[in-house]
Amino acid sequence: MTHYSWFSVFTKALSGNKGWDRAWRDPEPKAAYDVIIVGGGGHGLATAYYLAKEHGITNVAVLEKGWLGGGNTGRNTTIIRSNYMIDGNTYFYEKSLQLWEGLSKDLNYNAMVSHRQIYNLFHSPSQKEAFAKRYNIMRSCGIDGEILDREEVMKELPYLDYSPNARFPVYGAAKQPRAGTARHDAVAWGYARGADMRGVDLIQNCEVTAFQRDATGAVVGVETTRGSIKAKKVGIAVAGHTTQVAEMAGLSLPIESHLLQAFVSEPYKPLIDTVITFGAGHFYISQSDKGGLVFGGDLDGYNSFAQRGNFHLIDHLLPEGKAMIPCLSRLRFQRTWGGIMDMTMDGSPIICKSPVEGLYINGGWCYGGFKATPGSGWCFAHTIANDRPHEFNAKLTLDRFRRGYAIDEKGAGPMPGWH
Amino acid sequence: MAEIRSALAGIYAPGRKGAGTGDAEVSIREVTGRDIVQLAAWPDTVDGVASKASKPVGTALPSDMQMASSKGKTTVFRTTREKFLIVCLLKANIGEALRETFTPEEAVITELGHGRTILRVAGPKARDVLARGLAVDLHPDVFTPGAIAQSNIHGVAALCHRSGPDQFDLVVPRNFAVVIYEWLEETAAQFGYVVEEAGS
Amino acid sequence: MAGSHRIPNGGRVTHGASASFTFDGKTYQGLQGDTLASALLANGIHLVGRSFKYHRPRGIYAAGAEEPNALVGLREGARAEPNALATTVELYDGLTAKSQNNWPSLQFDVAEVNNLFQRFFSAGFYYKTFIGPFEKSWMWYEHIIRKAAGMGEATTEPDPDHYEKVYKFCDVLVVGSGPAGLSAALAAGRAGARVLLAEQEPDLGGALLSAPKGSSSDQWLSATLEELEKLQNVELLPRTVAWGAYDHGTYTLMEKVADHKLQPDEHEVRQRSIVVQTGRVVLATGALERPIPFGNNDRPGIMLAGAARTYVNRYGVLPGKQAVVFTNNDSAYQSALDLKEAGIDVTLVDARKDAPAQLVAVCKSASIEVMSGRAVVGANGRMRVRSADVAEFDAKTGASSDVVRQLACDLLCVSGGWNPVVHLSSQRGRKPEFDAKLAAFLPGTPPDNQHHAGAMLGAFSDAGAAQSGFAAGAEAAQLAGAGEPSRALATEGLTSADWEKPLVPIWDIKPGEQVKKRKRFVDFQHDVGVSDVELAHIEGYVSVEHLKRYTTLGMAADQGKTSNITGLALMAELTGRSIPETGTTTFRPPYNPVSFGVITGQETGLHFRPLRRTPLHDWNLKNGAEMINVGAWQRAWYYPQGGEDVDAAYIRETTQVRKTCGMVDVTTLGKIEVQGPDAAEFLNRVYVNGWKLLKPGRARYGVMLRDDGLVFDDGTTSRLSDTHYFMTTTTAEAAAVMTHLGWLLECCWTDLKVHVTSVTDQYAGIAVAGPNSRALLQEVFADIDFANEAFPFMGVRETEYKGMPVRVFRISFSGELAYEVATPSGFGEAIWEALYEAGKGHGLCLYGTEALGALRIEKGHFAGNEIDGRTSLEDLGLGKMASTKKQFVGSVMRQREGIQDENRQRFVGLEPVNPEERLRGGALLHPHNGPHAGHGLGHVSSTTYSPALGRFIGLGLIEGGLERYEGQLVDACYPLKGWVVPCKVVSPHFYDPAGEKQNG
Amino acid sequence: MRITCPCCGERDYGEFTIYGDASRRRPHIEDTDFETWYNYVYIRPNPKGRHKEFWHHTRGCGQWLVVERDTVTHEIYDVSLARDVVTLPEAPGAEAAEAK
Ligand SMILES: Cc1cc2nc3c(=O)[nH]c(=O)nc-3n(C[C@H](O)[C@H](O)[C@H](O)COP(=O)(O)OP(=O)(O)OC[C@H]3O[C@@H](n4cnc5c(N)ncnc54)[C@H](O)[C@@H]3O)c2cc1C
Ligand SMILES: NC(=O)c1ccc[n+]([C@@H]2O[C@H](COP(=O)([O-])OP(=O)(O)OC[C@H]3O[C@@H](n4cnc5c(N)ncnc54)[C@H](O)[C@@H]3O)[C@@H](O)[C@H]2O)c1
Ligand SMILES: Cc1cc2nc3c(=O)[nH]c(=O)nc-3n(C[C@H](O)[C@H](O)[C@H](O)COP(=O)(O)O)c2cc1C
Ligand SMILES: [Zn+2]
Repeated sequence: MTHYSWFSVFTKALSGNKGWDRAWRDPEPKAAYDVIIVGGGGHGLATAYYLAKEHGITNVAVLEKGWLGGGNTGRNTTIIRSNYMIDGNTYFYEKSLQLWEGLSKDLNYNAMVSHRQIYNLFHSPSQKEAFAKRYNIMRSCGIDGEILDREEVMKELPYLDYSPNARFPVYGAAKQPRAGTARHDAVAWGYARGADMRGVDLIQNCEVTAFQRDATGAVVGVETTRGSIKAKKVGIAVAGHTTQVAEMAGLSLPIESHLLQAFVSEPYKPLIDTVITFGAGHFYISQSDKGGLVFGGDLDGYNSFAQRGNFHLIDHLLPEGKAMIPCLSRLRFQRTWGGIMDMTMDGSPIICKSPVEGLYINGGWCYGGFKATPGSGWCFAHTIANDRPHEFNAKLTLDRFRRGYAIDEKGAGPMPGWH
Repeated sequence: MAEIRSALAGIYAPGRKGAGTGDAEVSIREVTGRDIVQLAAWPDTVDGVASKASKPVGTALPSDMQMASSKGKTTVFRTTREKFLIVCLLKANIGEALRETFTPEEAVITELGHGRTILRVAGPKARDVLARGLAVDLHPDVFTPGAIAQSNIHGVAALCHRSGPDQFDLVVPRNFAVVIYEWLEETAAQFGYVVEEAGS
Repeated sequence: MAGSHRIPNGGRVTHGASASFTFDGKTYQGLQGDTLASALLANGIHLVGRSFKYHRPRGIYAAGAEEPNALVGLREGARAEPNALATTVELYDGLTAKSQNNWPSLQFDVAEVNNLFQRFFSAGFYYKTFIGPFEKSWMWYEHIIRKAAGMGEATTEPDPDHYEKVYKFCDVLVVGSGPAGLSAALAAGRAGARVLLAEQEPDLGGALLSAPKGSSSDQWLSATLEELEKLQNVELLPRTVAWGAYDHGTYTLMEKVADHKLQPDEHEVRQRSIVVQTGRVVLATGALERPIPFGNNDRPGIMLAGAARTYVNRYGVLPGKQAVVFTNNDSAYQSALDLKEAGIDVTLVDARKDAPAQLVAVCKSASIEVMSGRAVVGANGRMRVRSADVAEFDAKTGASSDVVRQLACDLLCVSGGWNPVVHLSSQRGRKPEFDAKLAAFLPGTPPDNQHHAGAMLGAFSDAGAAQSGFAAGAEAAQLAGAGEPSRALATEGLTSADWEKPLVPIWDIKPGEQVKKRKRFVDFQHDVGVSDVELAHIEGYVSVEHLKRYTTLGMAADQGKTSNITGLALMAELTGRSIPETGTTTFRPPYNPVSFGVITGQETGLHFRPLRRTPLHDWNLKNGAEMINVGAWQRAWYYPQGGEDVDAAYIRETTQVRKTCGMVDVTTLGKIEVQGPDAAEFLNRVYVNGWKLLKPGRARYGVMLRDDGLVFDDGTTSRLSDTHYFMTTTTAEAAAVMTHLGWLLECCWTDLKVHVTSVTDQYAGIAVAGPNSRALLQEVFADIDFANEAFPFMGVRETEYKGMPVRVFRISFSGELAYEVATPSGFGEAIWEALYEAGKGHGLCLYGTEALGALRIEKGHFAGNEIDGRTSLEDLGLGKMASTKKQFVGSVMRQREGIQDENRQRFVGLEPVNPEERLRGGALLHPHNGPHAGHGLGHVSSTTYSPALGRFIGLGLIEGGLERYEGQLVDACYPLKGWVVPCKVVSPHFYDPAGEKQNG
Repeated sequence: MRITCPCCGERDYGEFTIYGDASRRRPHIEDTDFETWYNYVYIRPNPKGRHKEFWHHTRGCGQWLVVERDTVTHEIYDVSLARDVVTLPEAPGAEAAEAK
């Protein structure tokens, strides 16, 4: 496998770019594996990568029903951050952010991890206090964070609406300097290449349709559109399809699938150097390295598996963009798309051993799972390899709902569409 | 009777405005002097209540939620299957009459007159103005005189009643009335419009 | 003359109506009816921009929305519009445009060095580089890369123009105004259906406008338009693109109302968003010509054959003097003939061995040399094509020979076939189907309410398109409930000539061994070439979706209108899969890019979201209140006196309330009438405490839980009669509570006879608090006996003041003797003024939300900061309030171990050890003297300076609550600013804990 | 998306608010069984296909609807007033009492 570097780019180019290896192989599925990961998104691929790298478990297959990275990994707005305040989330997301920091080097694949900061705008004194609490917790847990007043925000983000015309004037912002963005496709491909290099079989166009169970009820393999495959352990990381796949093992999960849209504008010269979230609505924006303004907002509002949004959301969202940054008015979006979100009843994820022997669950990422990709893979691999969670994911259990230990950052309660 | 302060008192400004100079194609007027009362029956009493109420109300109550019934200056909207909104002249004292007519086992009565503002938009371009904020088909063949729609207008939940061939009455929540009034003025400007003196 | 390359009196532009414009600072003349592109060509300008990655010189390639190259910066200052398509910008007098993505100039662009290194900058090279040497090295590289990327430059000024949205409804929406679309509208119009026709171009006619002026089709066109204009039931919308197809017949359109003017007229919007709800849709969106990749096929002067024909016939412009037309199909012969007719020298290169004999004969007689079995393998010239290298070509094997001829030219026209515009069908989730004969994707069975017609279906003759359009329109009208067309379609004047010979698909012209290797472009805008597709293939990015993302093919602003199909066909060839097996990527809205401004419409500035005003809003403003946003409301925050800031004001107001009395606007509290025979039972279920025994004329405080057993909301509810309660909620949760109650009644407890009605708008709410409040109210509302025994705490009384009904509640949020007055909104100001006037004798002050907050904190009342969706009854110290005699919403789930856990954070008061030291909301509580790490023991939720106590105080939540920490010291830490404030944990009831004041 | 309110007619879905799955029935207020409540509050069927859900016609008549909708195609099969279709649970113990 070619090591990626300027040198390899240069030498291969001289020979007409013909000598590159495949980024990953295209193997036929074997009859049995030690571990099968269902779902070839960022989380599934990262899990396989860390199983191989951290735990030496390489007889692993990742089964993907479509193409690698084609789920939410391929359609998210790529914001990475670790500004969570509820115990159970805080250190988990921070672990993930730390893994992001070294990811490109670790993978020898440029995931374009850009620590371009995030600004969470707030528009009232009480909103400020809520952000202060969150960011104080981060600081207290050793995570970077700052709080700015209006004048400071004016200096750093001069293009926001500070006019008397602003319906919700900017009062200040919380900022996480290490937050930023990463190139979503590269994350999937980098993990895929890294896992493949370590012997993991990545099998595309292979949909899992059922679980094989033994007499005790334990999961011992899967049925797929490419035949049945045995496995000692099966981990599922299928995001929007979590309930569908869990159902195959008879598990009902506290998750609903909802639709989230995202948008990209035409390419412009650098305008927005950072990530900004609007506090008087649900709009956030950053600019891709290519120049497109990548933005999004709230869920479309109803259960859906369609990957296709509706106009009402757009109609509601774009005014928020213009309210925050008036000069967006003459700029144009060129593409919209949707993803299927695995929304839990408290807005926080689940990484744990399931009640069914041999089956492990990674899901419930809501709209925050991209930033979790490295941490999620790392913790899920640990959980699968050791049959118990790492301290970082110890609280992200399934039984927290039953026991009354919800991890509810928003305080929205058991309404999955409201987180 | 004490004077009711209009929600628009601070900004209402009669006059000919907007594009052009001749006859305006849109007129806007606040309709004042109205009482609004909600009569809410129960699933098993609503039919009886509707027929019994026609006497104190002075007109038959509508059976259809998409069509108002009117007589003189009294108009009744059926806003849900069990609820009616009665709009009539203030002096009619309709709430009292209804409370005397019905026990709570039949229907309950709620005063809403101060909670709504009525704005009348009329003229050949009235429909074009409303089409810019109301996602309801106002074509005269579909939304015939008398028709009502409870919907969103420029982001505010409101009721739109076609009170004449080219005339629409908007019943809007009082605390958002200024928003709708400002929006009407802004939207009508392209056609040229007149704000008439408020009145009954 | 408007441009040196203008055909005298040629085209459909208005000769004589000239418009002057500037491009890169130089002034030129064009004509009304021109696009910016045609006006530039009329002035002999082909080079208009630089490409995205390699900064290659680029020209005008197409004549419509599919243009991949000619992106310019339009207008200046606050109206600057980056990435405008020169081919769709209508020329107006005074237009200013500039080229993009070059420095220092369009002619000499330093970054063109990238072009020299293009093989290093192949697809995905950045994934393999910029990785080290350090962990965050990318941060450094990114800075430079970002500057180089992007196209146009955005203004940072706010937009001076206005926009609006309009809702339209119809039976049949027709998209496209070519012969197919017009005929569809005609059929549906004649059938009496309500018809809307949307056409993105300013003129209706579609491909007919590209025919020579005076063609027989012109008569058909004018007769058809005349009839359509007369039909009352047909609305024609030129300059309107249908950009999105959504569920259940919703189509989104954008009309460019004033983009063809220097600026919009007074009261005119710039653009209009049209949301169409339609019964049926006829898509007649035509077909787009596709390029053929050959060496340097991106040079200025190279354009689509149909576009060249359009420039000649529609705009009366000569895009060159000497043309080579390179094709694999019959359609380009028409272009060749029309170019020739306009005086351009033409050589036609047909890749097919057996060129269509009749067309060849026509060409011969027009002195056009036709070379068949030949292909253009490369173009020469940098800023403008100079010549074309022609080689022998075998379409079957794709092999080409050495260059056999070099044809000098300044215009190189290309036609690789036609791609039906299937976007609006595919947006609905319908995968297009490959038609091998046309070598193109057709839309397939129309999804939901759609009908398809014309070139979109591969009907390439005018008459054929018209007929299919008419049939589609008639069917659509019928299915929408209209009748049959009153008359059949007349096609006189329209040609019905079909292709003589089928096209041979060509996706790439690979140069022969001896031929110079030059980049062959597939996606011009993103600089994606055949070699990039090959590289993606070698590296295993073989799924079309991986191909797209790895190479960025089709991801530019044109969304691959001219490039997608070629790219995937190339991948099919490389993988040995068929084209249908390879499949297309997903078509997504919008068809053309759409501005933020137009979608935003009027929801901008202060109208971004509706502003909710209390009945006292005007009065408050008139009397100098500083306002603050609270949800949709604006409330009086404080009433400054003599330049006071908020802190000075609230301390004064709070002090005054406790000393004499004060008055505050509390209209924003949610108010709900709960009426009906089962009202008591209903409240008993939704509140944790009991309600059945509450007597009419009395109020009670209540708390509601969510289904998960955590606190939802609280408020005071009064019983007005046996079957009538008046509920209040918090301002923040008013709507949520109303919704929740409605849901319980209509979806769960349908056996309860209760109606809930929001009356927040119906009543103004005025709170009067302070020791003098009794005397003041007694003076104003003389009919009520305000004596403590007669009107005790939690009592309710009704009266009238000068004919205005008033309801007085004796409740207190401040801990003072206090009352709340409710009156119908229209009397709100009058009652407020009466109290204000009378209050002068009682030391009444006005107070705002800041003082309101200070008072409640002193009293130890929790509010939104504490009820944040995560607190339980016990956390708030209300465990005992929950009735044990009944079940209520949340009563089962609140028993869970996690909700009852003793380690939960519970509500307490906090006193800084140093009374002068300010506590801050959002501070964390850590053990005194540390360690100050981790999530902490709790946090500070509300703080204020307490004038009554002469010190700063706070409320908070802490693990184990008072039981564990009462009297102990903790540190309130605010690491964001490095503040540490040691405090004592105390009871939250700082002020009058026994309640003597409020009850006395 | 368009929803046809039985009372107001066809409207844009932006006028409505979804309130979640309607296939589960709310347990009786007197029911104190933990499992019953846990399943009701936290577990929803989340089908890929036909889905019954509560919608509130928030910006219209304010009534509550039960909508049967496809979560893949968004096709709407049926809309009813919730009052007409929800059924009441039996009081706890009623079944047991009957069995005896
Ligand atoms: C519009 C949008 C914006 C977002 N923005 C952000 C953001 O800014 N920041 C952030 O942190 N997160 C964001 N997210 C969330 C984030 O994208 C996801 O949480 C994360 O990518 C999930 O990764 P995953 O690997 O779990 O899932 P996916 O990437 O969805 O992968 C799951 C894979 O499982 C496959 N699969 C499903 N069923 C089967 C089966 N039966 N057999 C085999 N394979 C199967 C799917 O095809 C899919 O490829 C956003 C999401 C969306 C949609
Ligand atoms: N000779 C050939 O081989 C050949 C090939 C292709 C097309 N044609 C010609 O094309 C014509 C076919 O007629 P037709 O009516 O099907 O197509 P057309 O090209 O005449 O008309 C399509 C129209 O739809 C408009 N349009 C496309 N998408 C739109 C959108 N989203 N919103 C608004 N407008 C949109 C285009 O601007 C265009 O005007 C015939 O005149 C035929 O001669 C000929
Ligand atoms: C961060 C990000 C940036 C994107 N930028 C572009 C872009 O510049 N151009 C483009 O056409 N699509 C862009 N896309 C969208 C993809 O084209 C595509 O719509 C998305 O991956 C979902 O896939 P689908 O539309 O094929 O379902 C971007 C997507 C993401 C997640
Ligand atoms: Zn309705």
